[in-house]
Amino acid sequence: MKLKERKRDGVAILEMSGKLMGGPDSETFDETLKTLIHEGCHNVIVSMERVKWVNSTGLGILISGYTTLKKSGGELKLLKVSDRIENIFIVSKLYTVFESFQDEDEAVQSFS
Amino acid sequence: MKLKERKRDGVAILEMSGKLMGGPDSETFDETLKTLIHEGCHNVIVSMERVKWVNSTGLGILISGYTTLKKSGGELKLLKVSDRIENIFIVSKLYTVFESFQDEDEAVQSFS
Amino acid sequence: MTVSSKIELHLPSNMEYLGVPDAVLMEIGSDMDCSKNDLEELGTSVIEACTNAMEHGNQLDDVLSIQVIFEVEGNEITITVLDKGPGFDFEHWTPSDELMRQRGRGILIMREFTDSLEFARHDDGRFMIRMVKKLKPSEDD
Amino acid sequence: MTVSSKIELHLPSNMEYLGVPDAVLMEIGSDMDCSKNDLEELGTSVIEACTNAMEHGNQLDDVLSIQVIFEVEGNEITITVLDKGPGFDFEHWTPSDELMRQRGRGILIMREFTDSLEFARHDDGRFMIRMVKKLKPSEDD
Ligand SMILES: Nc1ncnc2c1ncn2[C@@H]1O[C@H](COP(=O)(O)OP(=O)(O)O)[C@@H](O)[C@H]1O
Ligand SMILES: Nc1ncnc2c1ncn2[C@@H]1O[C@H](COP(=O)(O)OP(=O)(O)O)[C@@H](O)[C@H]1O
Repeated sequence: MKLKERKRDGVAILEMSGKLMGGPDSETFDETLKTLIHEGCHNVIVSMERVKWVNSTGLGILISGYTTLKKSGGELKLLKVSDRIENIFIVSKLYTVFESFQDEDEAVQSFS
Repeated sequence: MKLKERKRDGVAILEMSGKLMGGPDSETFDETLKTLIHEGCHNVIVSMERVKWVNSTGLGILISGYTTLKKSGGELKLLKVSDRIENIFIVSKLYTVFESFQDEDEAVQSFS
Repeated sequence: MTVSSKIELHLPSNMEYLGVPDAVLMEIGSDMDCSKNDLEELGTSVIEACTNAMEHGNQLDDVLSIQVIFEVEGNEITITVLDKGPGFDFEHWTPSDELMRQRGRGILIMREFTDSLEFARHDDGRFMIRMVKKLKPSEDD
Repeated sequence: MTVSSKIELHLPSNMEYLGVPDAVLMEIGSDMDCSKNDLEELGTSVIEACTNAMEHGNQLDDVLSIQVIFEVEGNEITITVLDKGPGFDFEHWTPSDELMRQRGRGILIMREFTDSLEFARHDDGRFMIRMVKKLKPSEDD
């Protein structure tokens, strides 16, 4: 998994690509969020358009990120989740936790 | 490998998809050309945009088709060959045999 | 028929290679007239099974390999994943129902996404998970 | 390192499955910083080697399997393909130079597309072809 970071209207957009799974991906994601929080940025959109697949360990990484941001007063939302990955959010009932968008403008505006 | 056939200005366009290799693909291709020649259509464009890969046995199929059409007074030309496949035409020197186009209009007009 | 459509894969227990069994399955499926959704559900399931085999079975010791066997019969695919670990008490295993738990979703996902899921110990001592899924034709997508 | 990055594949001698070794290689390459062109050249070469192993080696008898081994070390990939046939006299093999010949291009293509190509007989009697290619970094594309 790789992350590319940019900002829009004070919201961090993390463009994730590759495969989201356990191991090193967890650290990469946690470190990125910690740095953002440290910079005062608590609202994060994870854009998943270029994520090939997620396994259940990868779901855990998103949950942990969600919890971290929630505690700091912010939120983690998802953008452009593929059908394949959405399906996993549905069977694991996590679609009730994560707000998810297909349109970036909408996602950014949802924070204001 | 699969073929989808259509006609434009008396030229048959065969849209090939999948993997072009020996075995049943050879029969599929030969039969299609024979039927076309029987119908009086001797000019054929093989559109390779959706061909994932070709092996050397697959090249043999194209060569045999080229020869068959040549004998009947027509020609076989190629359209939208990918970089991967073009590379194989280059190392096997077959790029000197097959006329190849990236644009369909151009390919069709080249017969008139 | 069964013999001739058996594909076998051996991978080191390194998460880096979790994409390989999925890629093999997608390639097999690309020649079948089957629902993309069904194929992806099975792909997600084989990734879960391999994650568990590498992590819980082989303890991520990448000198130990896992084995993945794909068997195709018509539109039905059977996938077996074998590891060299101790297995677990699958008959008494129950998932947590804490929505925000970080782990413990793999078996649930496999159960949801396959027609049958079975754990066993192979004659040679390896731990084994076997899943079967009949893929719907693509028209049903 | 060598042990931990070895992926092994067993396929029935059925051309239908020629896409599988290519798919495995593309998946391995997707995580490497390497030239797409180089990767595809190696993919084409492994398809040629497997075509020969299935056809000339195992005579397309799909009860006989071929084995494909991928070894990754940095940006260098070694692929070994084994079949159960008699092999051939590779030291004296010379290709036809008839441009319009229908067959006889596989070995030429593999030679062009890899850094080294070697035929041998494995200790267990199987016929073996081994190819090595160092993939350039992607910047060079
Ligand atoms: N191949 C295996 N070998 C040993 N234990 C396993 C194996 N697969 C699953 N388990 C056990 O079952 C539990 C539940 O697995 P799973 O639902 O995939 O969630 P997770 O892997 O996130 O814990 C694991 O925590 C582990 O104890
Ligand atoms: N694995 C193999 N086992 C036996 N013979 C082989 C093998 N690979 C190649 N050959 C021999 O080498 C010849 C040349 O192979 P190749 O260049 O790939 O062209 P083609 O397969 O089209 O004949 C084959 O015709 C065959 O006689």
